[in-house]
Amino acid sequence: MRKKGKIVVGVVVAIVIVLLLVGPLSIWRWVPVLRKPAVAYKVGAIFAVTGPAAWLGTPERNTAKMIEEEVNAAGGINGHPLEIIIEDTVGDATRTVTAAKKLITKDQVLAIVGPSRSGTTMAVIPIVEEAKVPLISCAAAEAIVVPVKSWVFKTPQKDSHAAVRIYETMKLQGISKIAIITGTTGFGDQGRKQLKKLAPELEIEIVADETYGPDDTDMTAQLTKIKASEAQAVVNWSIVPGQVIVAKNMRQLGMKIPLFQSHGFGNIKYAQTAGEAGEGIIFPCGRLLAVDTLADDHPQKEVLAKYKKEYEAKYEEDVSTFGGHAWDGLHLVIAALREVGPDREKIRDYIENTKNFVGTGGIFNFSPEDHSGLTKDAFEMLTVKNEKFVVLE
Amino acid sequence: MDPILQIEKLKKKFGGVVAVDGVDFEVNSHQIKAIIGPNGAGKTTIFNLISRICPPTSGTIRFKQHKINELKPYVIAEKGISRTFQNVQVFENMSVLENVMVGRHCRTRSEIFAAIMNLKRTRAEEKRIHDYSLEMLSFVGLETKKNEAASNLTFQQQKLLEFARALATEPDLLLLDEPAAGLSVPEADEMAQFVYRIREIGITILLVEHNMGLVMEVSDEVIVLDSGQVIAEGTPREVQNNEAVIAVYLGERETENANHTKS
Amino acid sequence: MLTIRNLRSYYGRMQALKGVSLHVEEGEIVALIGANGAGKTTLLNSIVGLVPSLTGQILFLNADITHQSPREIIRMGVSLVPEGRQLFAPLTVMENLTLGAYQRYRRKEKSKIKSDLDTIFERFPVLKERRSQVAGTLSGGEQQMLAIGRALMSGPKFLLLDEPSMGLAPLIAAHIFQIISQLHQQGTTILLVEQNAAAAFKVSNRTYVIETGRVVLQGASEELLHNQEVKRAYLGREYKEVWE
Amino acid sequence: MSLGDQLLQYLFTGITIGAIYGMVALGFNIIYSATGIINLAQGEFVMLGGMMMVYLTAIIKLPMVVSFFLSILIVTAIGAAFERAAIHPLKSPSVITLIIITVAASILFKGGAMFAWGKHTVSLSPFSGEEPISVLGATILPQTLWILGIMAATVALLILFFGFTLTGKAMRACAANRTAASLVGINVKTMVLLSFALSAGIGATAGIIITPIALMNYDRGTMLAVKGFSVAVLGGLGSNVGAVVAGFIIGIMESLGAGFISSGYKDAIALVVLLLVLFLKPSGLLGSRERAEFKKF
Amino acid sequence: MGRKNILSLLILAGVILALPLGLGNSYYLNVLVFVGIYSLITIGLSLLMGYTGQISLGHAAFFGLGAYTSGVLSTKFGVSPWLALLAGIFVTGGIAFLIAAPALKLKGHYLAMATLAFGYIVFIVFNQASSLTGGPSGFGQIPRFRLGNFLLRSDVHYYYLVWTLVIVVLLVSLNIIHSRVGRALRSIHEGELTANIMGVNTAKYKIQVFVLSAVYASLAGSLYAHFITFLNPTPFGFHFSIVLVAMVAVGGMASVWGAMIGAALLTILPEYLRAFQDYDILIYGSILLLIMMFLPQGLFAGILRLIKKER
Repeated sequence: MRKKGKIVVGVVVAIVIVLLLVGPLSIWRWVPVLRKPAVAYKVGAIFAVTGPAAWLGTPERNTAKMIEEEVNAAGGINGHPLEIIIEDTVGDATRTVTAAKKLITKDQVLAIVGPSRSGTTMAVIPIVEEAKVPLISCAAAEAIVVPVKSWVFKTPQKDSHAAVRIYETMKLQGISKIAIITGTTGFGDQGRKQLKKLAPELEIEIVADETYGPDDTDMTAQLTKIKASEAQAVVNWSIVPGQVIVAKNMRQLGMKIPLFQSHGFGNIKYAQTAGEAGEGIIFPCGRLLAVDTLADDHPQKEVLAKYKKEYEAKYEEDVSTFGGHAWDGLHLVIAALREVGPDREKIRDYIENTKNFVGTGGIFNFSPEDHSGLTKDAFEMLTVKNEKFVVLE
Repeated sequence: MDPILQIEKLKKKFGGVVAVDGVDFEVNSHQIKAIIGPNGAGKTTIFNLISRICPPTSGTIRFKQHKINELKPYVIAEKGISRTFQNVQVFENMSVLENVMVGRHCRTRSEIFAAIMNLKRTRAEEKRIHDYSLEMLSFVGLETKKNEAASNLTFQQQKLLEFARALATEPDLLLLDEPAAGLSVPEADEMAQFVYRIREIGITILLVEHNMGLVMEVSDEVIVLDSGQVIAEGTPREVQNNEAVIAVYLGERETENANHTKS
Repeated sequence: MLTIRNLRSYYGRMQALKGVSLHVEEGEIVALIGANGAGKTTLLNSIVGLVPSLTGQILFLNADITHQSPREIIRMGVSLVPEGRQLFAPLTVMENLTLGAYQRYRRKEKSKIKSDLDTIFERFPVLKERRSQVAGTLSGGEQQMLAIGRALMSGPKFLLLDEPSMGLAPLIAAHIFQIISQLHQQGTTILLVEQNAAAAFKVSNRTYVIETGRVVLQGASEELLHNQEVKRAYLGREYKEVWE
Repeated sequence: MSLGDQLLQYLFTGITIGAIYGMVALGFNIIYSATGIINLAQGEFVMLGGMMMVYLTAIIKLPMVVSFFLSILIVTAIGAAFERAAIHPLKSPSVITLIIITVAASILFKGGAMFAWGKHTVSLSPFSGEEPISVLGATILPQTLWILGIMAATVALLILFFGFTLTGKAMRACAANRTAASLVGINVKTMVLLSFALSAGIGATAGIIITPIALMNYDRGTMLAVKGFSVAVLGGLGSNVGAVVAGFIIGIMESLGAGFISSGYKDAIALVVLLLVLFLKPSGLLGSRERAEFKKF
Repeated sequence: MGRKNILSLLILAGVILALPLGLGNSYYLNVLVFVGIYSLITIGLSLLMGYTGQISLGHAAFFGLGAYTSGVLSTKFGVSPWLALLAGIFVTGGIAFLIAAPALKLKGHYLAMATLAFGYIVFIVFNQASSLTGGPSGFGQIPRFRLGNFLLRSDVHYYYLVWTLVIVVLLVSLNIIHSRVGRALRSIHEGELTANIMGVNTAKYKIQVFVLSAVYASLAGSLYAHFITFLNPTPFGFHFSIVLVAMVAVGGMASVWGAMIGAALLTILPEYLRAFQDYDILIYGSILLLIMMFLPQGLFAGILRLIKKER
């Protein structure tokens, strides 16, 4: 009896698998009924919803869903419903490439927002360039838009701007010798390159250069080395949770020198997780996280306050700059669709010529030479006070 | 006659247990020699030392005048020693014929690149392996089972398969580890016939066996082992009349020390 | 006490028992002799439930235990001293003994266990001496004593011994047989598997001779000791002629 | 900081990391000795322990001590349920089958944790404050002392359990000789269940005590499993003392490597040493080669 | 090689030729390109694990070594992609040879650990040797293959290229399996010691098959590099090594066909599961678990057995 049962289960599993196998290859293709009505404007979104960068992709995904509902509730774009097709990259380059190809050739999307991470963005660039589909990345690395690629844009502020703002702040504080510690991910690596490249220009000397892996649990060894150097400040550049551990480890070692973080610190959860050790961290960031301290007449105030309020009401969690990058990207595409309709080339042209677009990351002014659209003024230097972000005085 | 195998002062310790304790003996060409003794006397260990499953603690093993106790097992096979196993070690998930063809491995030489290109001479060699192996199978009477998985054979057939596989290596010396164990009386008789027939091809045989009928029937010489030491050596008749041997076998061991003789 | 009817069992592809029937009365010591591979060990393992594929019937104290698990069979008072001793080599002597009483600890028979342990230490003083030594480092004879001791710790009514003299020096083997006789005299029923036929005949009341999975001879041990057929089984076919 | 101070700090760091690895390795060992299985979902038990603790203290708001024991209990139950559902029904599975099954289980645990608690990295307040303790110019966190203390306690409890309780002895008996274990009436299958439950509990304990310094998120398990497996192998599979010693060795090597050679290559340095040990002494540092040889025959 | 295998190969070749006509959509072809690339690796792994019985948890490293050697040489040193592919095979094969000799003396879990550690070390080197590999950010603009003046650029081109190579590798592998060497490999799996005693130089063949499987993985890596045209270390980590072993185990180790089925299933399954959003990870894990619990010999053997039973 038992054996028979097992065979039955085996057969069922086999059948399910065969069905699954056949599914993507046939059902959608051969049964036209299942196809979505053509009238919808389709926009693709590729985020790292699961995998090691899931905490990055999730607010982006949430934001995308929120925008889709909002737009459709308001009657769509010029009468066309908006359909945002969200694909998960699992943070892996191979999966991202496949996802992008699916969106481009199967779903025939008009534009793509994402991916979330620098590495995965670099992997899809050749694809969108060849397929001529506008891509608005939510990843920060400067290499995405430098040199300019005709179909690729990005909404997060540039690495170099962040580095410059950090260095400028240091100079005001009279710091000239620093240590850098970066995570071994695409973001951390790009940041390290910018920091090292810009240091001589701004008369900053890097006296220690350390790294840590995305899964490391303790950085006191690296920090001990830094402590033994003559660094007057530490810059930690990463997006992985390790950046919190750096703060904690510095406190453990009794290092009193200031800790600067990158714009990858833009999630209040990090400040909360760091607890006491997080107090006094200085980092460049868009104004989203400090919206309460903005003057009422600040041009971004309205947009930021609205996004923050809606997001936090809908998802019952704190807003983060990452979701903001998706917000900016999607609204750029929506604005383009509203003006020029469903045409990939026209959408690209529209975005490239967008001026004074008020987003969460700053005021965007794109041009054929600049596909980032932001200046270093998009950054505000923030600091952590009582587990809250406030503008650095 | 030249000794084909010479064993001198062979000793093997497992942890604190001495399994083989200073054994000396020789096997002459074209002879059938049997090693007998109670369980745990060290018979199988001697086989394992000869085929280099484990290294001896001390002592030497010479085969055709060359020291072989530091060679790798496959080199020993190439030199001309093959064996069967007490608990049958066939390659269960391979076909009967393939089992024998593995035995032919050390007499052939097509390597991986030839295999990839599937050259003409490779195919020719493969055919020779196939034919030779089939011949060995028919020698043991298993040619009708050639495409069965080895695990589907009966115990006796598996033992015969081991014979065929060992013969396919063209050995000069064949070590048979309890060929009759687990067989019924008629099956054991058949086995004895095989042992004879193998000697007729010109292969020297060293045999470990519990079935005394078979031992006494086929062997030219018998060595009796007890607690890792040789207690008697001679023709079957001599050994049967040896007091020490009778003591060991029928259990009058208290008298054994007095009769520790070699005949 | 124990009745086996027409037992057949398979060991992989090989049929190890081909219809064995035998019985052991309470208070008896019965020997089972035969050549290697005759099926003696399989028979003992079948009794304690270690061989899963069985047909036929095993009755112990009139209860059918053919398809019971070893745990239940041990609980009923059967204990096996397995071939090759099968000690827990990395554990100490004391731990081996304690685990022998595993089932009884579960039943909370602490005081009884304690007194059994004392008895065992009396019988095997060397075990008491070496109680905190690791079992794997004992000598062969000591290991055998420990194996017997461990089996006795379950407080068996019926003891099965599988080749207790295997690989032992003659004097030590003799000592082991002495112990077996003592155990018998103190009222334990015993089924003994032995290769050393003479020794087996000496200690046992009755003997079964088993050959390739079948019982070929049985009778009082006294008689069998002088039976030529038995000698034949042990020293070879032509031995008969040589002997006479 | 003088070189001596640095060296001491590296040692402290190494001990902290090493204690974490050692705890994970202990879990590997318990299942391995009782069953011969390498449970690649071991890291997930650690993750579940940490996440469960954070959930119970931060969301349910139970007191620390209650949450501590409750988390261990729940994860222990999960470990037992996993054994019953996925390991128990198997009949003589191969090593590779078991590897894939435990990997599949770790995917499921990870997914479950993601749905239950989200994807954010969480932290736990240290058991007794965050003020670092200064020793001869180097510093150490009170939580590290907790980790070392609880690890010592765990090892001591394991020694007591395996050395002095009947069940512990029975588990060792199963590891030593399964046939003999069933011969004395031990239910081998129950012992397998117990070994999974026990190692889940130890994993959970490890997860709880490291969360205050290492943080925790749903994705942490795999890396911890890899490190724990390395440490268990280096120490010699099945040797608990070996696991603790090897944990410290790898931890200290990583921290010295990061301090004196290269922080990027620190893991590689530890792994190269592991490889060399394997190549030279295939049974690990404290594993017995002779016992391994005996097992083969 | 049996007639059955030749027939299967011919059918496979026919299906491969015909499939793009039916599919047309480059997304599906893209998925099939990956199926092909991964098949190359799993065929090698099936030789190593299924036939020879040696486990490896580090094959993603060989995949990566192939990809990086090919990518770096062609992008930074202007070597033709074809030559770079060859160079990749030599580099990877050489490294595999060096690691194989000591590693394959180990057995079971210790071998698993050694290969895992090796894979991890290679992964760290990809991350750290940034002057060559671009570090964690990786590098792009890897040139594509060229046939004479014809540039292979679309998914269809790569589909045919990759699958042609799959057929070649299949042919090579089947030739090995059905040779004296293949028999030796299987005898090692069945009983290494017995095989050695019967005259098989087991150490030599274990090393050979290990190197061969590494070379297949390297070939796959080069194809990957020149197809995606961008490389960073993430696809070559421990996780992918496990996925590869899972592919081989799910499909059925003891057959190269099973290994291909596994590669196909575990590549296509996640694509299908995209529809389930976050739940995909749970469904994926469950399917993996159920297959291994109820069809431990893999799908291929399981299905074959069912068919035979029906008869």
